[in-house]
Amino acid sequence: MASITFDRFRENYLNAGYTARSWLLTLDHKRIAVLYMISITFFFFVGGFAAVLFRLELLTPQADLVSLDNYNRLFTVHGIIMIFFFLVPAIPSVLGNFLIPLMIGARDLAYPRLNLASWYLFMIGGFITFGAVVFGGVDTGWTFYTPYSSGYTNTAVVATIVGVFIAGISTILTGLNFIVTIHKLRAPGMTWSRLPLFVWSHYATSLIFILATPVLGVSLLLVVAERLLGIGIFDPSRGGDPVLFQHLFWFYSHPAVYIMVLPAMGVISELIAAFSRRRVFGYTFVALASLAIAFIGFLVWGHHMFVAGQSAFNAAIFSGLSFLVAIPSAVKVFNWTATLYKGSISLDTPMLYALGFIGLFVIGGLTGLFVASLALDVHVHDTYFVVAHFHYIMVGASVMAYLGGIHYWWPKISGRTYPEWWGRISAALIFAGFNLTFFPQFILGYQGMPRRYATYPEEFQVLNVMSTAGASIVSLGYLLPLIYLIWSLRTGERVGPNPWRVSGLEWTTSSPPPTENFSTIPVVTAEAYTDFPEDDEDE
Amino acid sequence: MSETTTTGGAVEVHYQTPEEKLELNRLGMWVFLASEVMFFGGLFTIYLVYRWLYPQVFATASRELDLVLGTINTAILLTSSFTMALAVHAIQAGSRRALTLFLLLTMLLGLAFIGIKGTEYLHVINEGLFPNREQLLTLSADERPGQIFFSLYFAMTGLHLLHMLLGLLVIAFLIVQANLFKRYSAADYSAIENMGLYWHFVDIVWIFIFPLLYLIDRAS
Amino acid sequence: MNHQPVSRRTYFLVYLGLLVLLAATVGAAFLDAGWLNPVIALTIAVIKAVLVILFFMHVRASSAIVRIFALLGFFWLGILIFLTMGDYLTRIWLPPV
Amino acid sequence: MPGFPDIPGLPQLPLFPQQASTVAGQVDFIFAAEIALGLFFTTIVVILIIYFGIRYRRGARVDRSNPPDTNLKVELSWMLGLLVLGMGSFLGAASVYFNINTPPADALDIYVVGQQWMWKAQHPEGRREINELHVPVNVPVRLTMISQDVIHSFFIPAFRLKYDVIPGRYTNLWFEATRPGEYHLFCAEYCGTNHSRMIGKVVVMEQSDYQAWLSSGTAAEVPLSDAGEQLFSQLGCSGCHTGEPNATAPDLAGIFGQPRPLESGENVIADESYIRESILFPSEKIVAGYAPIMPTYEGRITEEQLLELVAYIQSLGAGAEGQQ
Repeated sequence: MASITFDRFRENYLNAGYTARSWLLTLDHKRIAVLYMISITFFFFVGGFAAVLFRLELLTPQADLVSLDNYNRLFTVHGIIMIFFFLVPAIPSVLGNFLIPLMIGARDLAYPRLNLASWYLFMIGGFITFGAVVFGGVDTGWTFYTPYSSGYTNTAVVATIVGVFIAGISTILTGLNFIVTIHKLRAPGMTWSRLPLFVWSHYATSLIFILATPVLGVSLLLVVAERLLGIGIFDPSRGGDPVLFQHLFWFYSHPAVYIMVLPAMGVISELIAAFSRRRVFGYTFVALASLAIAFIGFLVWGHHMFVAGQSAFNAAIFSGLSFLVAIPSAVKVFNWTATLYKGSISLDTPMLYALGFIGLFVIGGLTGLFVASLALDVHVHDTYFVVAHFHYIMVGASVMAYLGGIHYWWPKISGRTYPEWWGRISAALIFAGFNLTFFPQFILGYQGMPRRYATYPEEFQVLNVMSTAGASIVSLGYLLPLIYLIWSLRTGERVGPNPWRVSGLEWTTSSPPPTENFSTIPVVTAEAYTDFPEDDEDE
Repeated sequence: MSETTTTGGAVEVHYQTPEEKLELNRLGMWVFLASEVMFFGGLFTIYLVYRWLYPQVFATASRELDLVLGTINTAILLTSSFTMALAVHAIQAGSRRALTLFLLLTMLLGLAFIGIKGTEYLHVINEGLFPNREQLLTLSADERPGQIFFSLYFAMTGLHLLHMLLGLLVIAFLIVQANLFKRYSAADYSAIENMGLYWHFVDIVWIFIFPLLYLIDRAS
Repeated sequence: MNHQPVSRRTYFLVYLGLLVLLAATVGAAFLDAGWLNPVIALTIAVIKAVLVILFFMHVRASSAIVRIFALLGFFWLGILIFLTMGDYLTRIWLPPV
Repeated sequence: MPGFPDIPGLPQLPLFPQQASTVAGQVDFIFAAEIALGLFFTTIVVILIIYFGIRYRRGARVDRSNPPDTNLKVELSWMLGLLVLGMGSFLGAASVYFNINTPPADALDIYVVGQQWMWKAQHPEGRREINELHVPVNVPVRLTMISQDVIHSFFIPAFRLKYDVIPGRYTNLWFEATRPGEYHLFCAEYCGTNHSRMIGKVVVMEQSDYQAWLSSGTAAEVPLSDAGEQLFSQLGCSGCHTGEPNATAPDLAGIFGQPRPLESGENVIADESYIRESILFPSEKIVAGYAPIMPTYEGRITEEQLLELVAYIQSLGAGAEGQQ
């Protein structure tokens, strides 16, 4: 990495203040992003710890490590914490928060106070839910299906939902902030057709935030009302239809999958362009594909309900629409692959994560077609096949992208380099361990093992043991970056504005950036990904 | 416009002109309202499903509601929207006095709405029409879905009421700001305008709740 | 930019219109029009909402992007209602299997 | 839909569980076809990534001039190709799904009630069983299922079939077993503490064995319709539904499966769901010409008893008068 003389005492967002107050009351989007990073890392390891425990339990067919009730609580903790408090906010609230103003040439988000309020809401919601699921114990699964959640379980459902609801408000406000920022605060010359693809995908994600989240909010509120007030909207004994809850739940929760994967796709577009040193092939199509995914993603929720008592006719419509959503996703994969053609490819850690992302996303996406196929889904629905499928998308793809992004922008965020060798090791460990964990689950699912089973027939044991073995590798892979990234804060080499020598406004300002981002607001004259500094490696 | 942040640095140079600030905040509010549409929209969807499944029971249950109170309340809310529009109009002309007057009127009308709503709730609850109440369970036992109607009645009007209460709090805050701290002017009235948008939105929700809950089958 | 996009007179006329429509919707509810009753009630409600949005909420005088977001929520609500009702309306088409 | 070849010894293949129903082969065929499709795309992408990654690695002296920026024809052609493949898979899977959802008219009826945490099955001839389901081979069987509490899901992997069992409403699942043997029965929808213990077995028997099994029950296991007839008089239904022309309640003979004109002017088919609903919520759908005087039986009757009443009313419709 090129090292240039660098004034280490230069004012930046990190050394602008050292007091707790300067962090907890900050309005700087970069500091808020760092606050988010710390919080979601905490939640990630809480959710991961639950997963390790129940994977250990699944080593044997009997329930010998934890009781059946505790097993049910563990997978609920894992699902709720990972989805609402890690995956949904991970990339938007950390990388999006940090980078969107930098990428469009703005000084901050449109509403800095609202941004800070979002973080506080997230933390309040997070700790209410954390307390409820960890100390109280909730056993509904993250799906809260009625009438089990509303009338049968006697666990801490209400507190959990209150926490999720508050976190939901936080994500709505984040989405609102991003939308207004992207519309109104672009630097002169930063037209829509010049926006980095990362920003496009966050715009699409924000639309889902504001349009889908409230529906989840209101349906969860009704579950609370049913438990507390006896308002019985989904109660079958009064003529209510519990399946209606599933409609409303999936109206949020299917698009929520795209909340998790769209920002990841944005990160990957940046990484592929940066490490191929060329403009993304088919920029317009990749950008519009984000919007198409966000839109079509709203039309497919019924594919979670093919055997739930929905009309067969409606199920067929949902199935057909689900196949359509594969098209923009595949367009992205093909365009990324085509970007490599005639590129100048270097396999640094972020690129390894990006290529790993493509591999896992292709498998996750293609098995998505399996579960969208009506008759096939009748068999694999609610089995480990589905578990494997969505982990390939949500963990395989989203977490790979998140880590890839963290590594790529680490010099920008911290002003220092990370240890490259360890980075590559962790990327390889995660990729290998992940496949060992989840690939056997495809087979397990097709053989008929239902999900959320604490005990299982003995013939499923071999595959379960493989899966648990993989989980231990993947855990190690996730622990490594936590350690060496923190370590690099002291030992990493200080870097200049553009250590990767790539294109993009965020690389024109110093690392770490000053509080006001740019000394003067930049004027954009070039298309995205066309402004690579001269490559001096071939000389 | 500039704001000082507690991180020590000066950040804000978002707005070149007051007009741009108004437009930015206006957009933010509309994005928020789009989100609110979906929030109430979930309830309206549930309503439509059950009305389709149980048309008879919904018609019977709807006749239990007090149409006179409902109509008066609708008129009050429409009037409050009118005064709220005038409040925004006033500050657009820079008149803080007229603004205060119209905001106070709006608050008064909002409180009247809540008062009437409260008596209506008391009436409905005393009739035993709150879900899970003994009367509703026994009186119309063979019309259990009637409980769903009243569940929806309380959920929809309750969430609406909650939005009104929140709105009233913010209006009170705005009145204090305008009079004690001399905030808002013809060039800087985003907060008032957005409050207006919110209030009109709450009005629109009621415009749909009213016929759906009170006017199902009054003819027979 | 004109800071007062709508005049007081217009506000008042819209307000009067809303009250007239309120009277109309209550009156129409007492006519026995069968399946037309809910249609009339909802049509009047939509007209009232549009009046409020266009005039009280100044959408008639607003920028394109504000108009788009004013429509967006309702459009998405349409998706939710359409595909959810699609289930309930077609459950009788095939035996509920 | 061509069937997936029925390879002997297939159960040993780790990927495919036993095939024991008529749809199992079809589902496996779709699965295999989509695996082929998936492998095709994965291979292309992986090979291209590796090839480009090596050929265009940084420092390699290769021709990098004029990299293509965007190409409308390329984009449109892969979008169109995907659309065609996607719609092909959709139609294939949908046709099997509609088959799964349309039980043949002559199917054998068996009733299933799910509750936390067991499966209860009732055969029309009277046998009742818990966590087991005995069915004859090569005969279409139609399950009418309902839950007494939360949502469950009746899942038989060897048949490649499952359907949710919902409180408050009947759902159906039909299959034709092709191979005698014992197969797993799982609850696939999370239902609380003992969800993973809500399992059992489906026993597919030769038809003669099945008949023998049916008649080997205890004396208490009377046919469902007889049990229903008993309930019919016990609960006082027969007081009004007398079957006489001027009775205060409609004659129930021969109504099963027939359209019934309602007060509201609509017609409704008197199927299992309608009969259940009419017992629990009698005033919602009144048959034209009758007053809403029937009391509700909600809370006074179990799901199993409801099924007995349904079976009884169904047995009344067996005669030719049902066809009028």
